[in-house]
Amino acid sequence: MSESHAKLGFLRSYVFSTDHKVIGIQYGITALLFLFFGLCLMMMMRWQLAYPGEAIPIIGGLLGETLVDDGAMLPSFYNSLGAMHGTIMVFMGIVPLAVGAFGNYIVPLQIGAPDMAFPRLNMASYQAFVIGGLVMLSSFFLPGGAASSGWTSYAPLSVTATTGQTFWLIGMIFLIASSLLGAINFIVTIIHLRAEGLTFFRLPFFIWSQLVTAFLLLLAFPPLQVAAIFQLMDRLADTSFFMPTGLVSGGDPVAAVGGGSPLLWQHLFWFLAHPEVYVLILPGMGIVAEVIANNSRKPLWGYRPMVYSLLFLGFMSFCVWAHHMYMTGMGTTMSTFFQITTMIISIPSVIILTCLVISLWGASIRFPVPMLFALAFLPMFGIGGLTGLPLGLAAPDAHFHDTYYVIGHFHYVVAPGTIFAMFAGIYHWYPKVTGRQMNVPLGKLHFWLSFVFMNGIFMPMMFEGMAGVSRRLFDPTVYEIGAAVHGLTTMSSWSAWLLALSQIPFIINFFMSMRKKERAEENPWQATTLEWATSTPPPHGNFVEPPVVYSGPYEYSVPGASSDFSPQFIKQES
Amino acid sequence: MSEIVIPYRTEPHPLTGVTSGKLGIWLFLASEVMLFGALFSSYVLLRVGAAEGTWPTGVEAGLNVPIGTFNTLVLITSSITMVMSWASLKMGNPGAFKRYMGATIALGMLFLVVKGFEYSGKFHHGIFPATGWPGASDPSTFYGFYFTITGLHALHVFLGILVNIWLLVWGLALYKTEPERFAGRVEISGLYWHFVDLVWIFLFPLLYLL
Amino acid sequence: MDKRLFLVLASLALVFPLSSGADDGKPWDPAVGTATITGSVKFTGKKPRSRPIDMAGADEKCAEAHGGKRLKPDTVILNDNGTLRNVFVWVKSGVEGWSFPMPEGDAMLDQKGCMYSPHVQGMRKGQSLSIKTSDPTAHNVHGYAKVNRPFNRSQPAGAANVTIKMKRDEASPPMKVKCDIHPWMNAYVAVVEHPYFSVTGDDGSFKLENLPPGTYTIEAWHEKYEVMEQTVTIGDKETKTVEFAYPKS
Amino acid sequence: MNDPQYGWWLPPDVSVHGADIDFMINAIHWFMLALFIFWGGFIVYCLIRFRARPGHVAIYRDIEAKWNRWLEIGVAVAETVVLVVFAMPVWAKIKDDLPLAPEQDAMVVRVVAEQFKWLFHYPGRDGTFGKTGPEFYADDNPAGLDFDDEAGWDDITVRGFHFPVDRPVIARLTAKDVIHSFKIPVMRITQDVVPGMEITIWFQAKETGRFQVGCAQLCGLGHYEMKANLVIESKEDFQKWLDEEHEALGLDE
Repeated sequence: MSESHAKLGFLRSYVFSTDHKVIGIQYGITALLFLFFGLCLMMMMRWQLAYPGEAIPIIGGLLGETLVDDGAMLPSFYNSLGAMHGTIMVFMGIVPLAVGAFGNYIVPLQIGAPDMAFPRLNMASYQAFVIGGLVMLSSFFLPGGAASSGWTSYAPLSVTATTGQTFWLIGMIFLIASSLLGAINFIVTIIHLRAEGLTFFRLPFFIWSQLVTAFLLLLAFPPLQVAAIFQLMDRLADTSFFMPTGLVSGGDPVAAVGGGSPLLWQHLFWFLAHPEVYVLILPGMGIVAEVIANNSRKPLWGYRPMVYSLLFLGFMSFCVWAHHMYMTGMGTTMSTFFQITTMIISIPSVIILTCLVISLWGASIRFPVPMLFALAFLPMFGIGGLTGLPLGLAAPDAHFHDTYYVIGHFHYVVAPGTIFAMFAGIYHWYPKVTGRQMNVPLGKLHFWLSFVFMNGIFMPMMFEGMAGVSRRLFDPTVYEIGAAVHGLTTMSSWSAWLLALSQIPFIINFFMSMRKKERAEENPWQATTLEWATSTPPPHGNFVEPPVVYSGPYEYSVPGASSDFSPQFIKQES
Repeated sequence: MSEIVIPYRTEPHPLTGVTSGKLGIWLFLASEVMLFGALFSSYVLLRVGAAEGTWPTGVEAGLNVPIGTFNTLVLITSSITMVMSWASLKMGNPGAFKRYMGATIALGMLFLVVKGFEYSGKFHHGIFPATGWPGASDPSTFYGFYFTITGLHALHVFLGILVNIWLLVWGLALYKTEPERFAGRVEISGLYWHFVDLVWIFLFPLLYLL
Repeated sequence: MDKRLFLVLASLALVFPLSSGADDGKPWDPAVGTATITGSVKFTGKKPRSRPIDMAGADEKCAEAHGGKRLKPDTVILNDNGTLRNVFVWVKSGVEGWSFPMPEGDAMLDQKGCMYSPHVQGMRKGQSLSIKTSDPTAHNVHGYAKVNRPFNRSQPAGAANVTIKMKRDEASPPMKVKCDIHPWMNAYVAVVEHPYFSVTGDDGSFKLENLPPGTYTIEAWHEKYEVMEQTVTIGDKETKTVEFAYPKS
Repeated sequence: MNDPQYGWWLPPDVSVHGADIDFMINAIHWFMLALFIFWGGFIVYCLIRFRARPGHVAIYRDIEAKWNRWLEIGVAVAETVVLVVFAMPVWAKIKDDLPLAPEQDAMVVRVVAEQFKWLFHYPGRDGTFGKTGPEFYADDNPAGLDFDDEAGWDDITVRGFHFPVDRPVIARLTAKDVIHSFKIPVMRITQDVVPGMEITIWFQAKETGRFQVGCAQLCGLGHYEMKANLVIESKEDFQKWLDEEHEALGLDE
């Protein structure tokens, strides 16, 4: 089979491949590039925040005069950077990495399938993602710059914004289409293509997380699609879905008919964007569960409660969207309802985290690089989750709304949370994908530096937010409060740049390890799940013989077994 | 090279009782329900919030109920011919399939043509998506909704026609080798077609009658 | 909303052939330009009310420039002799076919004490508008051009001048300029093909000099009132007076 | 007037309702800290005690833990207590108990948000607001006053916010162009200002001082500059300020 694979041309093998593994790698590389690009945008913003009004070193001189003045950033450019950093990180970085890359590569392998259920749909999904990404990126070259109304694109600001916003919307429509196609594919694959004997409660937790994520994408994205279409109509056909009557801008009436509602956008947007938060975190939880089970050498504690919590979390995530909107003049009945649902949704997260932590009890814990990242995920996600508590209550939110506390909160969830989980996944499955092990000392260096600087970035933000500094300020020192805590801002910025430098060991490791002569073992982590049942890297079609599953996903340290792991695909003598 | 064989393409999965393609289209329709659901809820939200007397009924707004009814009948008929085309495939009669599928496509096109005349009539009277309800100090977004929702629906009809044309002209070759798989494809296209039909059945009273 | 792309394309399509035709005009011969139109803009109605601007509440640096004195908006300024200031008067039609020499230097717009100076001015097509800041606070100059390309540029305190080249006619109405940071700041800049324009000053008068003899449409524009037009025929070495009276009754 | 001190924790609180919010914020953070230390300690303990080493074998069967259930229930109970005992009543008081009764003697002020400054509109000497509406907005009329309405001619429209201490203030918030958010950190107030809606909030200060009003919702490129000076002053000083503003209108000219 491998010879016939070689006969495929370059285009069929790499550009128009329908093999889920190639598509997974394509997604992974593209998403990592976008993540890096998003990081670069953020570093420029951090310069302006730490040293407002000073020329940006090195690149300041290269940017056009509509972006910088004598090398110093202009507010419109700062707003573009903010909006595009958020959009790129969320929609073009983490989701494609967590779902597109890990989902595509690992899901069919872990369920023992030859490929995804619809390989060509899979390819179309990747292509739509690339088109959407390119449309987004091209908006940087427009005369008015890229979208600058925040990643939330609140109307009416976004409706009256420059052409970059139109590109943002068109890009979003492609990204949404990509996610929808991917979601259908994942659900059908997971339901239909499980190997013989792989019942639902023998599925690895990662598969469960991908299944719930796919449902969230499937049902939450269409309303955003609608919102994007409405906003495009508002911008291009002069309708006024989001434009109320009597708007005045720059002293002159805005040429809109009126009759619309700015809050309609927020409802449609957050109806997607809250489930989206779980889209960002659930695959991360799945990866962490895999890595922790594997390296603690014992079954996950409370697998079933975790699965039920996951399902409940998915369902509840559709009922909490308006907790982003407490300060829009919502009545007490509505806010009471959403405060209650928000408190309820915290319970399943607490259960999952508790189960992961208790899984460590009585274990025999190894500390390879992926485990370090997975372990760091627990307290980091813990901080992210706990700081959500005051934000979920309307009264404290009256102080925290749109401050750096919010920034700190959700970055703790997605940056040291999800991104650490992604790193854990990369280190864990790298030998599966390339057949080589990554270098351990470089990996540990990468981990410790990232761990320190991640906290160095986001912990100061908590205190800035506590002091009451608003987010999205081009120059927070304009305010007395911002000036008073400027030291924290500077510390955040330096941590951010050092964090970027800390990724150098990872980049070196990532590329150098591929060229290693020494091959990794077939099952280097001595894992139990199905992706290790086939050769490394897996051939086209994944399994020579369809695997059969005999046991649960995490049969580690079974008493009386010959080794401390009993793979799912090997029948145990009893 | 040996193509990898992905199971449950033609035979139903024991758990769900359907093929992968059919499960996929049902999921897709679920997301479409969310799409049109969001459109309808936005409509309701803005209509409820509109100032007294600024939200016209379809008739007040100049929508032609007889033409709308005619189009509804066209779509319902096309759903029937769609079923017939699938049934004739199942009964091993590709000739009848061709006739019924042709009729479905023609009816779909008729729907779009009628829709096109309705649009151009509106434009002719100076009514555009951005037109507010005349004379109101706080105009409503009725026409915005009318054009956006019916436009999106027409796009769905158009895509359905494209798929059907593909099935009729190019896809039929598969019938000779894998008749079951082809019938499955026709069924999937049919499910989508019925859904688009169903959306119109909600749209028509919402925009024209209420 | 987003008509910018469309506008740019449409104006390219429309203006390009027109303007290229106009540029082919014969070189200006100063010997022909002997006629003069003068006049003034009277104000006859009830004096409109206006309320002082409170700069100090938002930005003390703005207020300091005025020593705590409250300014009133520049919108309607009546002169003591019953005339109206800041009316832009220009020859709307009648001077086609010439190619006039360009003035040296840029048209200047200064930001001083969080007000624009001058409030209304004319400039030539193809000339650059140089926007200066003399204030110790940040400004953001936003040109709401409808024919030319709109611009939106920040100017922190002490920043270099922002220079915008105005490539197309935009005089009816003139381009509005606003500061996005201080909402009370606004100014108007008219871009004209030829040099025959004038802004009424503190005596309410205007003067259009060195015109060739001919028949002209003179337009007067004020930001708050209707546009007014008068046609005047003028002979060699003649001086004619044109009077406008606001508001139109 | 005291100089406000801003630091790493909550800014000074000069509002009447802020104490409840501050109490909640502090209590929740103590709760979070306790939980975090407990979990962190547990993780570190596990990592050391159950590290892989020769001769150490993981336990296959589920440990029978009941305390985790108690912990989860504890978290749920704590959240319920916070929600029912504090969050809802406090929020209801902030949102619903508008001091409309005449004996409460609330001061009403209209706040107009525009790109990129605030505008504060007081009723003036006659105590009544002039007629306003979006159709009146113009460059020389940022408050949207009907200049022909005599009731509005003595209204005070300023860019800085003054209000007296120990007296309820009702603010009616409107926006002209995009969504803004009215934020006074020292008053523990944030309220989005949505165009097309008039949103009413109320608050009362318990101390005097000079602070700032900010905008907390991205409203465009001048968002960061959308601030106003805030002066909370004694009733006498406030009256004096009103008189000065009245003079500055120059109505007698």
